[in-house]
Amino acid sequence: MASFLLRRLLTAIPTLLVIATLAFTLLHLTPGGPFDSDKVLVPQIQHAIEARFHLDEPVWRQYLRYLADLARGDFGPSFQYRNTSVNELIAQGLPVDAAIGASAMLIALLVGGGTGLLAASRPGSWRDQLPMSLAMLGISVPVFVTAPLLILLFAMRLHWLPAGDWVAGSWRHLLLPSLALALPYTAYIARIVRAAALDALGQPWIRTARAKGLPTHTIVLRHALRPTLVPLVSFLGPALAGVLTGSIVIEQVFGLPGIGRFFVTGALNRDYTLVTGITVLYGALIIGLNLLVDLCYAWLDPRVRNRT
Amino acid sequence: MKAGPGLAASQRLARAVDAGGMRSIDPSISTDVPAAHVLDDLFEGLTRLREDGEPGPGVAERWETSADGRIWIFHLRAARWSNGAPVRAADFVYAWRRTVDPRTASDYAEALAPVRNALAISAGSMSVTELGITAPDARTVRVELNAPTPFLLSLLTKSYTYPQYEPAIRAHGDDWVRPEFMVSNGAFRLQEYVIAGRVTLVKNPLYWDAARVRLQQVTYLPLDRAAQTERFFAGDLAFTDSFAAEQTAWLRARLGDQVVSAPYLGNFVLGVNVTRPPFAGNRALRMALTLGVDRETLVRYVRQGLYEPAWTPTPPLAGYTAPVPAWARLPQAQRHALARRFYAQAGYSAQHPLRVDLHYPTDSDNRRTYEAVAAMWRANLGAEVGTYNEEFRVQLNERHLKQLALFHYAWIGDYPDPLTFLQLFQTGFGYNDGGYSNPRYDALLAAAGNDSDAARRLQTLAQAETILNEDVACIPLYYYATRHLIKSYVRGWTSNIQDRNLSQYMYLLEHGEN
Amino acid sequence: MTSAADPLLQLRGLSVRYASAGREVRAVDHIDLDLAVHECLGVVGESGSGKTQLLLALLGLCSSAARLAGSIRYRGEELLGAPPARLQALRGRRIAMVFQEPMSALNPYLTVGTQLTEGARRHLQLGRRAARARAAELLATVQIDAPAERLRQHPHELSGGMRQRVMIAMALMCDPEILLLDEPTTALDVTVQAQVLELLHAVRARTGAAILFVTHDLGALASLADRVAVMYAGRLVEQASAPALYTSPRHPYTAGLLRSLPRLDLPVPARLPAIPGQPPDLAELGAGCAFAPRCPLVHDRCASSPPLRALPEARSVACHFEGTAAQIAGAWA
Amino acid sequence: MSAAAGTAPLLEVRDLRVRYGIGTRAASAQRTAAVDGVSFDVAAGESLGLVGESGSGKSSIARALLRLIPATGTVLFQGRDLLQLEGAALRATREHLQIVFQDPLGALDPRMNVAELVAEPLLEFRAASAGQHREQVTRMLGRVGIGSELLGRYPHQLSGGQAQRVGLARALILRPRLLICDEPVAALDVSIRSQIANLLRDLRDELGLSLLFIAHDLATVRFLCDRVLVIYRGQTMELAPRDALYGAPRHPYTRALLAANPVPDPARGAPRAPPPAAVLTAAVASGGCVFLDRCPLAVVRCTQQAPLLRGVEASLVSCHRASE
Repeated sequence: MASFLLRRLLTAIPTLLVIATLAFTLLHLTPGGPFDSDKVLVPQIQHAIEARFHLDEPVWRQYLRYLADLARGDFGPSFQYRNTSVNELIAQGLPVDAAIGASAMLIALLVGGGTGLLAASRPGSWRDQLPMSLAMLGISVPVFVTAPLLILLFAMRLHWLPAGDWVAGSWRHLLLPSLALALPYTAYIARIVRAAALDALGQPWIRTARAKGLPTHTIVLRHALRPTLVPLVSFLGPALAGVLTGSIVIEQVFGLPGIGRFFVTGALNRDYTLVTGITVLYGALIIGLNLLVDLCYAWLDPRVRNRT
Repeated sequence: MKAGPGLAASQRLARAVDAGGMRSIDPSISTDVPAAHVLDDLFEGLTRLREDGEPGPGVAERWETSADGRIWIFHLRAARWSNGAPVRAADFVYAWRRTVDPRTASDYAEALAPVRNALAISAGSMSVTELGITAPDARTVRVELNAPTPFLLSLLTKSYTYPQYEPAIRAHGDDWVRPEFMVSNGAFRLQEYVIAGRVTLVKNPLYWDAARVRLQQVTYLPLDRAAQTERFFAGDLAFTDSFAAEQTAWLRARLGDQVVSAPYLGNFVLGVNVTRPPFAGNRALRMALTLGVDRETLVRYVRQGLYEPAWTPTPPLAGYTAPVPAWARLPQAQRHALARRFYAQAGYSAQHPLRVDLHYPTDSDNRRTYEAVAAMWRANLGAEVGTYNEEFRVQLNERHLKQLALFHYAWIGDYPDPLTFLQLFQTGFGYNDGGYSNPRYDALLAAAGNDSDAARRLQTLAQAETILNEDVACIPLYYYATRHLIKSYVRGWTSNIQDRNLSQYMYLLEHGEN
Repeated sequence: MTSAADPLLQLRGLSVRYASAGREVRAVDHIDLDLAVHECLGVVGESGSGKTQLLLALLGLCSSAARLAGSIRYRGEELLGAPPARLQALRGRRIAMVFQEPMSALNPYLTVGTQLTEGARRHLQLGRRAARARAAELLATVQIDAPAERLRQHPHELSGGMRQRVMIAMALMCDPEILLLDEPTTALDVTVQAQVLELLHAVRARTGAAILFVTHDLGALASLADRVAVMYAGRLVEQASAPALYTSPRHPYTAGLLRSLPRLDLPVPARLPAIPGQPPDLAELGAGCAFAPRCPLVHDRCASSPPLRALPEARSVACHFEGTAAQIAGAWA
Repeated sequence: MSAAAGTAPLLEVRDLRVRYGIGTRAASAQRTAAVDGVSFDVAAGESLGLVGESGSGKSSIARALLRLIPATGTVLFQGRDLLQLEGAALRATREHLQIVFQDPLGALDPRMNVAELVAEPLLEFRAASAGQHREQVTRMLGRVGIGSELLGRYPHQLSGGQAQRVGLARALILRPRLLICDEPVAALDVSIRSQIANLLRDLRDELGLSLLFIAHDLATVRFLCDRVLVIYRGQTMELAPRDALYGAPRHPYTRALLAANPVPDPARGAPRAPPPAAVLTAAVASGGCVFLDRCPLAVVRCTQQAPLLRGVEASLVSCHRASE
């Protein structure tokens, strides 16, 4: 297992290098530079600014500098958030997104997982059809619709919760954005869990378990849960990487200082270092979480354990 | 003050700013509008924006100017930094030098261009010590200009002219803008600063005019328009930055006087490239297009009456009479007839219609305006104008390379003076994306630049603008307006053309909301 | 009300029906069967004859889409329509089942030990330690070496034969009165088949459990069954004591099935005897005898469904033809 | 070794070896030979039975011949070494070397109907017109007992026997020289098994096919094959003409297989079961006989030395005690 982990971590390095290189190349290929603006700059000043960020150097040298910084874990200075390094921006934004993302995933797992299991226990009944229609709705209605609706209800009408803003450590500020972010994931998870649970419950070994006279809850929890978790886990890996690095819509609607918004404004403003930094971070998260997913597989499924 | 509700016990104001938030609150570096609001509250320059939007005494109590208008002497009052240190003339010298220093890499180095040697220093060809600002003594600032600059006092209310506290910057480098390190001299000081996020200011008791400041706390929240409106209704915000123009009627019906709109220092103009077909050497075509737009309809139906129709690039400014072309006074039907005549004269017809694309940036909320304009040209002239949107930076790049024939060319003025709008059409000016060039026009602008007589200078600029209109160097559509939702209990603000509302003048009346 | 004469299990008019693509499928059609204490009853039929559904019906394990009718009595107690809790208490405890396909019938996610012991822990309230001890003991009984180690293994670590033995051990954990076996030998090699049959003989001798053994292989059944029932297209077509059935089958289908078994003890034939045609599609059954299209003795009367006729020596057959076994064999030849 | 003296065999397999677990270091400890030096011939028109328990390596032999798994040794088919061929040359041999699988449904593409399934090899190998195909396909399907009413059906609409007939038609449409059958009747009902076995024999005689018939069912092998190869743990135990093998089995493993076959007669008692296979014992690993742990006749010598394949009358047997 240790050698497996080591091998996976080593193969992550070239993958990250490719991600970093692609991000760098694509951004530099995009027309428009970070300090182009419709405001008036004489060429000398433009040049002075670009020199400060080494943009006057040949691209290959910028690339090497970027890789060298990256190797030290330094994503470089942000171009648009002046006086600020990309590391600082990530350090500021990541905890916000991580808190919201993690609680959203928790909500989605509990509610979606429960609903999926409930639906699978009586396929075709109202307990299946009602939540599954709601889930379809949850998937198809975009967050930029649901989030304002949540605000309308809980903040503007009922005045139970703040309509946005971020106060570190305040669950009241965490709740609405987490809920809004959780909705589509809850729906996805409910559908995945339902399908996986139905598949698991249709396995011949479930019939064996029933033939042993085991009560339903034992059958579901002991015999059907683990196979149900397998497709869920493979969904959760990339999904978690997605929510942890922020949802631009959620951040926009609730006015949260997260990474997602940095990423979008970074892309629009050609903030090369910021965009590549977040991309590499996202890549690293995906790789890390996929490793975790594989470890989960091994933990869940003994057949996989023997193969690794 | 008439009898009515008294002051609210809690003087805390939450203001919304544009969703992008503050990219930097370093006065030498910051370029974005949200940060400008914050800096107006944190710092004070030699002059300060009065409640009516005009410049008045700030750190400088009084000033005098030389006869040719090139030397200005400012006498400072006994002001203090938020850490108690006195504000000295040297703090201004330090700040201005820092702004033009190429190592600072400030976008605004050019804004100090009127100051002697500023451009040469920015370009790295001269030492910062050569900058035309000196401190003969601790309470006197001497500013030397290249040319008489009548809008200097307005310029001095801008963030890049604010004094800066050198010891803090030396000690903390880029981190000096953090709440724990920042030293400022304005009505408020920094309590909390989330990059691109919420910024909280508290009253600065050491501010020289602190007795008049009633707000105890100001919070700036970066939010997009929709969120601003929601949060205003939710009661989280008392002062928003903007609202969606399409919602104007709906908001007015619900909020009444709390919906506030006023003229703004910005024009909405279409650029025409006079160096490329079809517009090169074809004034008739440019006339046809500008006459073929029904601006009143556009403003009334597309922009919900928020904006004023524009006939000339420069928006209405105090003391300046913009030259409105004669055809603007014709009824619309006659303008259209005229437009068709020019269209034919330009060589186009129903069989041979004009085909051109109108380029505008993707993130613009003005899509409907462009569609409407294209439709008007189609209906009135038979021209086939397509609308084409691209990402802002991509389009900017193409515009600067002069690859676009017809494009979004809206402009927000840097200071309340016609020059900020007219400069765009100067030969060789960096952002003259239409490639307009007229020696007569350039000569008039140069003459105005050296004129120390303010009234005469404005007349010269008006003559220049008349030429611009005759040549149809651009197609003005309308002037922008400020748009705010402001709770009725918020007082002490006035609409002004720069859309700058200093928190230090504002106060809150007793009200039902919390 | 039970008496010693009562059969352990008594099926009367048992039917299992499904709706499939709008048509009704009778997987099991009015079956009457008895299983006596200690008896081994073989049920023979081809795929699709309804034999597996019959077993599932006994445990109440048919899918929710199935509609059951008739009566299933265990020691006089009606099981059809019994409350779920009662069925749960009987399953695995009194009536245990061994499934076909031991790979998929064992949960690949759980250890052999967990799967072996969970039934006994529930039904007999055995502690973990005691249940594992019993499981190890039973694994040894079914001739699995290193039982303690096997308990910690997962099904995929065992060979096919071992998995089938684990299934049998699992069924024996609670000392059931009835063992239901669904094709326990079909997926296995001949040698392993023989081992499993040997094991079943031993189990029967040791525990005295009654066995209901369902298979398509008359050969596998020959040494073990006391009585054999033959199913075709969801119906019982013949039932007799094993010696009588194997030596003088009275239904043309039974006879055909017997002679198409490849045999090593007879000379190599020029052609293998076979039953022509295909088993019928249960959704397309007509009114007449389902075997008629493949039957060498088919006659006009076969257009009506033959009732189950009682014959001497407690055997019965569902065929209009009333001739002798020799006549039937002649028809096939 | 060839049955038909004087002619070169159609298929000549020499010292075939297949190893599993190649390439993954983790599994190297358990790397075992699935096929461990097996040699045999199949003459033109001959049927060779390949018998063994699951895991004995018989399916690996079939896959190795088709180059579906890597193997070493020599496999001469029509004079060319299949293990050395690549690309087009390898593909060309497929025309003459076809296989029928155990699971008839799993082997058929569910998206093709019966006519398309059977026509597919023709389209692949012969550039004949669609009209010619149709006639040829219908004829071949008729020959395997599939009427024209089934031409448009899809695999899931077929019974097991019908699917296996389609599989046969598909394998035979190119008129191959050698047909490999991997347990073709094991998954079928008893009444259908005989039909397919009869059909196979008829087709073999009619088309002059050679058969390599893989099964664990000794009775069907007896009916179909001229010679039988018995393998255990990847090695040849016994290779003998049919009558010799069934009449006088020489190897204790062959005897065990025969004894385990059930007889449909309650009077004859239960079939005799050989002891189950254990994990590879140390003795075997150190060079003893691979059948040692299950052998009722084992003596000390069997633990020390692996027996060589040697002739005993008409049979080749790998047992120290075969001639006793």
